[in-house]
Amino acid sequence: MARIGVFVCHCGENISATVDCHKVAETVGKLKHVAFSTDYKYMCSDPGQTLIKEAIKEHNLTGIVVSACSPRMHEPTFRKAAAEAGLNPFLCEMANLREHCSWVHEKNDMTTDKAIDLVRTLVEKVKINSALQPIKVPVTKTALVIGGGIAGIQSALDIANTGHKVILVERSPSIGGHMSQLSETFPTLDCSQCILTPRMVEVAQHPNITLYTYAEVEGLDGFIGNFTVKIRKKSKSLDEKICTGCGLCTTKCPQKKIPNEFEEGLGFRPAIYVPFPQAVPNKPVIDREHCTYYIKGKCKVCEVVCPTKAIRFDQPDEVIEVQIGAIVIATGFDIKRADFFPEYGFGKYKDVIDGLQFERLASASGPTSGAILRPSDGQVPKNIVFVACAGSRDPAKGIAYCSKICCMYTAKHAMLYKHKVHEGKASIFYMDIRSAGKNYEEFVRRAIEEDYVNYIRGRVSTIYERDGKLIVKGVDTLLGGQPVEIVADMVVLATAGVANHGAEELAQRLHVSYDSHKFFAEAHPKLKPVETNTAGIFLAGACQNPKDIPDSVSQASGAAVKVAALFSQNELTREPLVAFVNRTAPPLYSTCVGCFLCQSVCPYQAIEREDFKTRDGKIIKTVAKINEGLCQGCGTCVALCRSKSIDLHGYTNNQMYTEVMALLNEY
Amino acid sequence: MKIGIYPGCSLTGSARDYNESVFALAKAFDIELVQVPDWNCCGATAAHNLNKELSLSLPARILATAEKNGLDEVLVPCAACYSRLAVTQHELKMNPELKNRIGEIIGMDYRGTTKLINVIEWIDAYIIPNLEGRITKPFDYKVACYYGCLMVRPNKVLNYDRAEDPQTMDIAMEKIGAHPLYFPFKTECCGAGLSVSRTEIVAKLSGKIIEDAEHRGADTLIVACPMCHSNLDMRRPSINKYWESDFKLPVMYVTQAIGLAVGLTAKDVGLQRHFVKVNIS
Amino acid sequence: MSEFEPKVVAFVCNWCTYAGADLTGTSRIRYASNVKIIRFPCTGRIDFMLLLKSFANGADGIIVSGCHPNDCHYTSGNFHAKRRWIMFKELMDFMGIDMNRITFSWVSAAEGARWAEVVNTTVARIRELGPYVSYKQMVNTAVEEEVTND
Amino acid sequence: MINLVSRADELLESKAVQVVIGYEAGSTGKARPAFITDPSKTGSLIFDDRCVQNLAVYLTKKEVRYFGKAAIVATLPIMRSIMMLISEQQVFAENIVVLGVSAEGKYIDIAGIEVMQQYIATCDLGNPAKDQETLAMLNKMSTQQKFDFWQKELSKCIKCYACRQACPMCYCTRCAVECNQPQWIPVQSNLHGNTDWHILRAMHLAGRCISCGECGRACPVNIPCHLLTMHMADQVHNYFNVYAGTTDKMSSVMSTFEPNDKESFIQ
Amino acid sequence: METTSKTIRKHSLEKLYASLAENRKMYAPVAEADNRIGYKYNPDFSEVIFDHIQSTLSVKNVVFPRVENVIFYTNNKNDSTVTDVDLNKIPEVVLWGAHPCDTAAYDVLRSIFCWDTKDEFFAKRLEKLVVIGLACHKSDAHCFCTSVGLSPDSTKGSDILLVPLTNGDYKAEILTEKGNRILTDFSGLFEPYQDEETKLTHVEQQFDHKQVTQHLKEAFENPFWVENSLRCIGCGACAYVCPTCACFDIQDEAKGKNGKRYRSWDSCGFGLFTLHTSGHNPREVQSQRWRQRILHKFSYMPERNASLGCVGCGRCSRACPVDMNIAEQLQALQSI
Repeated sequence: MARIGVFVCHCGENISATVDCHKVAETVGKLKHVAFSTDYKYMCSDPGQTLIKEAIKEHNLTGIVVSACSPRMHEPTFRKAAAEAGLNPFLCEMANLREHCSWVHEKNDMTTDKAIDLVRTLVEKVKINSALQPIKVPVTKTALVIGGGIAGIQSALDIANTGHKVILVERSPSIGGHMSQLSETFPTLDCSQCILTPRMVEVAQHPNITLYTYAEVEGLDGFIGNFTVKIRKKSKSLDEKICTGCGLCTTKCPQKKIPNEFEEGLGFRPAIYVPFPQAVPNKPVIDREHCTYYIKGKCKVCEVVCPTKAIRFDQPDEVIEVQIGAIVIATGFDIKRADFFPEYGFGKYKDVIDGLQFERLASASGPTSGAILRPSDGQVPKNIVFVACAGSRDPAKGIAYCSKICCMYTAKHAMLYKHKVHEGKASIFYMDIRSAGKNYEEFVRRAIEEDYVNYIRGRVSTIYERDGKLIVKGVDTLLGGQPVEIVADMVVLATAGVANHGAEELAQRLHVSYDSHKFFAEAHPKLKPVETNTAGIFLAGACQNPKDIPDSVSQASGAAVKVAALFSQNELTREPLVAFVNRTAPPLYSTCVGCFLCQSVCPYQAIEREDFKTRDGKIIKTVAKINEGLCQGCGTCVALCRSKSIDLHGYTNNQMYTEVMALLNEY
Repeated sequence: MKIGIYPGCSLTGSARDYNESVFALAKAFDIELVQVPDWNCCGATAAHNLNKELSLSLPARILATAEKNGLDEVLVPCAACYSRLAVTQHELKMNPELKNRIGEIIGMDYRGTTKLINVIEWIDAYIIPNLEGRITKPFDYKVACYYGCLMVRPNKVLNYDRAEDPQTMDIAMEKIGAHPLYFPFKTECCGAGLSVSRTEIVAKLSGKIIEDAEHRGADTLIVACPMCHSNLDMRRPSINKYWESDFKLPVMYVTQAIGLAVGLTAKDVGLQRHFVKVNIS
Repeated sequence: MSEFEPKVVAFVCNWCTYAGADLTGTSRIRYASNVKIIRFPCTGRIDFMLLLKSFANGADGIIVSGCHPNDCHYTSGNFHAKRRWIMFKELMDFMGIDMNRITFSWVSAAEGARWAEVVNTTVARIRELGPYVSYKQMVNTAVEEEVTND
Repeated sequence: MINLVSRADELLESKAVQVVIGYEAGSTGKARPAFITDPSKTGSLIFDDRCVQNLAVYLTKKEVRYFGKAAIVATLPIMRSIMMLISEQQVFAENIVVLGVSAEGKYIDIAGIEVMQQYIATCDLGNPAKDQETLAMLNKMSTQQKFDFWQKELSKCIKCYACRQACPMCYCTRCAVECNQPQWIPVQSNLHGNTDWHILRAMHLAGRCISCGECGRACPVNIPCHLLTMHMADQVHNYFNVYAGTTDKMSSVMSTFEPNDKESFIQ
Repeated sequence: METTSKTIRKHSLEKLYASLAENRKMYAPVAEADNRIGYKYNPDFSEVIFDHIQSTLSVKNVVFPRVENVIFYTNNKNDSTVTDVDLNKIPEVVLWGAHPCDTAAYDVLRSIFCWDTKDEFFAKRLEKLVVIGLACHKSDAHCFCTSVGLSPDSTKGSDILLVPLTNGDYKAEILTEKGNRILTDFSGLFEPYQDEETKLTHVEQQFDHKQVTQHLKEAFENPFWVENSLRCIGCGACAYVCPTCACFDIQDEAKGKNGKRYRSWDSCGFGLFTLHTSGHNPREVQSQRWRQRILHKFSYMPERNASLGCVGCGRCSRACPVDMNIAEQLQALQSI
């Protein structure tokens, strides 16, 4: 026989100002099976919780309804209190009298009546609640980090340093990411390569880190603590164990005119190549798309010149499966290229370049060895224009967000230019200068005040070429909307940061949600910025939204801590609010008929097949079975199941039905 | 083949040349253009600055009349008229309440079923596909296609070509053997909005367009809007005065250029009516 | 006779609309107290039979609300729910069951004011439609030979 | 039906199948299902206008399965039922042989599931014209008229579940109507219980109904309950451009979605 | 009671109907859509038909309704209040124009419901029922009353049996006290019967039910059941249209604190009919259920209730979607 306790909270006056709490407690107290009912000023306070605990013990309660604020606020509090009093926490329900009643209605009888209805509904529900036990699953203490940019590197190192194994997967031939392309970094103007390279080397040498470059994640199965990941190691056409990295092949390769990705198309590379001199690993790969041998069937110059005979033209891709317990996604971002901008010539003008191209021009290791030269004719630009917010904050272009990093790097670009071309003139068209960050504003001021960068507040309407010059037409809004026309030698667009190519496919492969811009979605914008909605998968860096280096590194370390915390336990405890398929006595075994339509509605692949067999192994029946580790408890399968064979703990058919009945009928 | 046509005031007045070339071209391609009967002013340029209901009612009446007369497709050669009609159609589609009110005002049943096409769309749909074997005299000139503002904007409403860098006219020109130039001024403002009140601004803005086209070696500008044409052509003396130069670059309607290419005479397409002499025939 | 007070049941998902309704509370936006919320983990969990049960037990109106498309906490529960609602609505329309009495909406956790608006417009609409008499009559129609004690 | 008989004979003789499910002459001039296990008895197989029952319902029946591999005489609706049953993993393609019968009553050789799929693809998969007309008539009614129409029809229901039992897609061992915790559907055959039952049935067949009309035919009190599921079939095609029973792949409309599914009623 | 025979003229029949309807509920056959016949409460006399073969549903619902409330209850804080159904609310009903098979079925039902314990709901309803039967002048291939010991003019179960006469009038056989009271109350409407010629249909006897009953004793394990029930789809149509099937289910239905317990028709043809909670089902497959149906009516009931459980109305065969023709099967069973 159920013995239910009802605890009506006044929440100071938050509830009692509009709801007659005493009447609620009194009325509900008259319900069948309600053994105890009271109201109190603050149920969540220590005395309030003590009151509940003592009532549970004294009245031997089999379920309680705390009628207070939103369960999203205090359900854990009261469930914990119930557990402390020896009551299974899932026998505690909360009626939301504050957010859903007292705060939104006038003080009158109808409001109190509604409160009574809400409490009664939960009383009837809790009567049929089941005591649930937490689910425990083992943890595989190896992490997978996807993406070898600065965020991935940082995460991998941090996790590895806690003593756990890490697999780092990078799709290009070298780790380093966009940071390795940068010349100097704001706000200190220290050389990007100089601070990054040691970290790259550390990754390569760390005993806990296994590095797979030129590799991609193909598929993911399993759940937090127990993932199985499929990694495709693309063929490098090379035996890495034998290759010494001498680089002879790269110099002899006859195919030399392939646009260099690392140089953002401002230079060329051969078909067998190392992306950049400091690459890790520093061994070449053959780009099969451009290699003469793969295209025409003959050449093999590299094989001939290789002193160690390390070239393997017939080397296949290798797909490996690895057991891991957690994942950090650090796949980074990309930028819009100039061809995205019709008003700036659709990328037709060679001297309208994007920010990353400028980084390469300014980089000492870049195609011009650090000299700022026009791509069209190699001349030093005398007059350079930077356009901030190229694409960003422009809903008409489908990018309403601020790309965050452009204000700072544009200031940096202007400074770098001025430091190299002292007599040159640098102008920046900007919408607002967003320089929140340590030493950021000072940095921008320096650009303006010490390097005389001409900041023009306004947008650029069009850029066109005339007689080899670029005419930049814009507006100066600080001069009352005065049209401005600058005849420039070179224009740098601070193009919008966007999701990396392939992000959507990867998100789908990992079953992680992503936003409308294809950036990976965090579990909560404020309180869970590092987690995804899929337990055990975390985010680091610009794959979530454009970020600068310090932010990326911070988040990477944050993600690493999340992983380390997960790995600090041998077993995981999960809330048992998961689905289950009923089991009955043989010969039925379950009312499930095995149509498996539920499999296709499950977003988590949590529905498996279970065979019932005779002793000699003949299958009698195959029915659905829920993998409790994967199920997140959405219940979409429950509503689909025609024979009502699946149900959801905490929200069972019987409970939901009872709630509807209790809400609408007299008790 | 029967298509409706809404000429508007320009085509019966200052842009008779345009009108003649449109009809001549239509005739050459066996297209019967039927005027929307009892048409009225489209409301450009004044109405939409003064009275919203008026600015919608005027075009709505034209459209309703077209509907009533079974004209499913109506060609609107004047870019300003086209813009007014298209914007009205869009606004009334988006706002059924407004649609009802305007219907009451004009006292007609307006449904919004008429398909409006501008002259380039018309050429694209009915002329270009039938060009094969019709070019008697390839238009072997360097041309700068000038689209102006009303044909492509607001892009959300018109959803026609790419607003920043339209291409259709250039492609049409290539088809008749012309050599379209890279022309960054193709959608720049000619100053039409100020063509009566602030003529010096018109001279400045229009002059820039002509100057750039001439600078790039164009033999002629190609336009599809009577307003653009009058600013670039009729106002040439004031432009030359403002710029202290002597721009001689002719300004032709797209229909005129195609007309010549398919063997129509200069007179057929009304070239003699231009202020700036056209040395192309 | 007192004025007709509609009984409206709201079936909402925990992550968006329930949280949105919490925000309505936190923002102290007033709305009609005729609506009572039942919390579900996800709109995908909502069984269409529960909607019928609500009418059968005296509800005059129903609100079903969850996360906007693409915002589902469980990625796709609301998309499945949407398909079900489409078919359910078609069936109800076909059988002459008044779908004007059910509001389907997407209300996010951030749309506190919108929740109040959804509730108020629904309650106003139901108030105008009056009690759902035909359904109640249908539910109470006894078999001819049945002996009832009322 | 020489082909049908000789093919059945051949299959049984070679022991390729253990039973042939077809039609035979029944009592009082009716045709009825026949289960032939003896090759010498295949001569009793018939096919004519009276042979309208959806035989696919027997493929999931325990006693029929007991025979082993079955050959089944199949018109278009039966073929589509078989497709659905395969896609919902109730029947395995390797356990059945389909003896196709065209709309004109001609034997068609269905060598395998792919052939059947191709054949189905060539057919008109909409509802039968007669029913489609009735649907159109009903759809024109006002809400109240529709309500009254269905209330009148459903008041006749005696809850014998012939509609369910006759339907090949209602193969559940425990129907939701028999679930009593909670008791979703009132057990009694009063108006409420009847209405709930028929809504439940139609919803459970949404995207799965293959428009055979067997439920309406089976009803002893002549409720046109097949119109409910046929309306759903119609709407499924309307909204999602899908006809049920065209593929053996699991692709139920109600267990899948497209992010851009169109609707106009969600605020 | 001694049977009295009277003649009632066609025009007097309407008066009789109207007089009876004054303070009783009339339940009479009417034509429905799709050439079907159904019974209806208080139809206008003009609607009532006299030349039907068989209604789709039987008339057992008058005494054994689809739904019979048994008790009402209210849950209080600490206990429950139970209220009985007020049986006095059961109205007086005149069943008008039912054929002899249907009226005979009341005897069969009585043998079930009042076998040892008297079912008060059934008994009260029967008590309040007056049956005015109508002998058959039409029949079809499904009728087999003569095979189960009845005939088109069998008087079993009727208070008054109307037998059509060739001249269009009716012979009224007054069979019971209830019938007699009607005769007394409305004596002016009846005339003496003068041996006018009756118009009756002929129903061919298809089997000997005694022989069937005898054979069934040995037939439990016979493969006949499986062979002849493979096509049975296990619906309840046969049981629900049957005038003698009496199985019911008992359910509680609550709304809040108030609830009721009712019984409603059930069918032994359903798979769940005999399913145990343990998962075991003694009648696991349809052949066993079909066998149960036949054995119950033709073997167990003659043994226990001293009456056949079938009146030969043929409704089950007409309703069956898969042509499970009971007469055909019984005929076959006779010779196994």
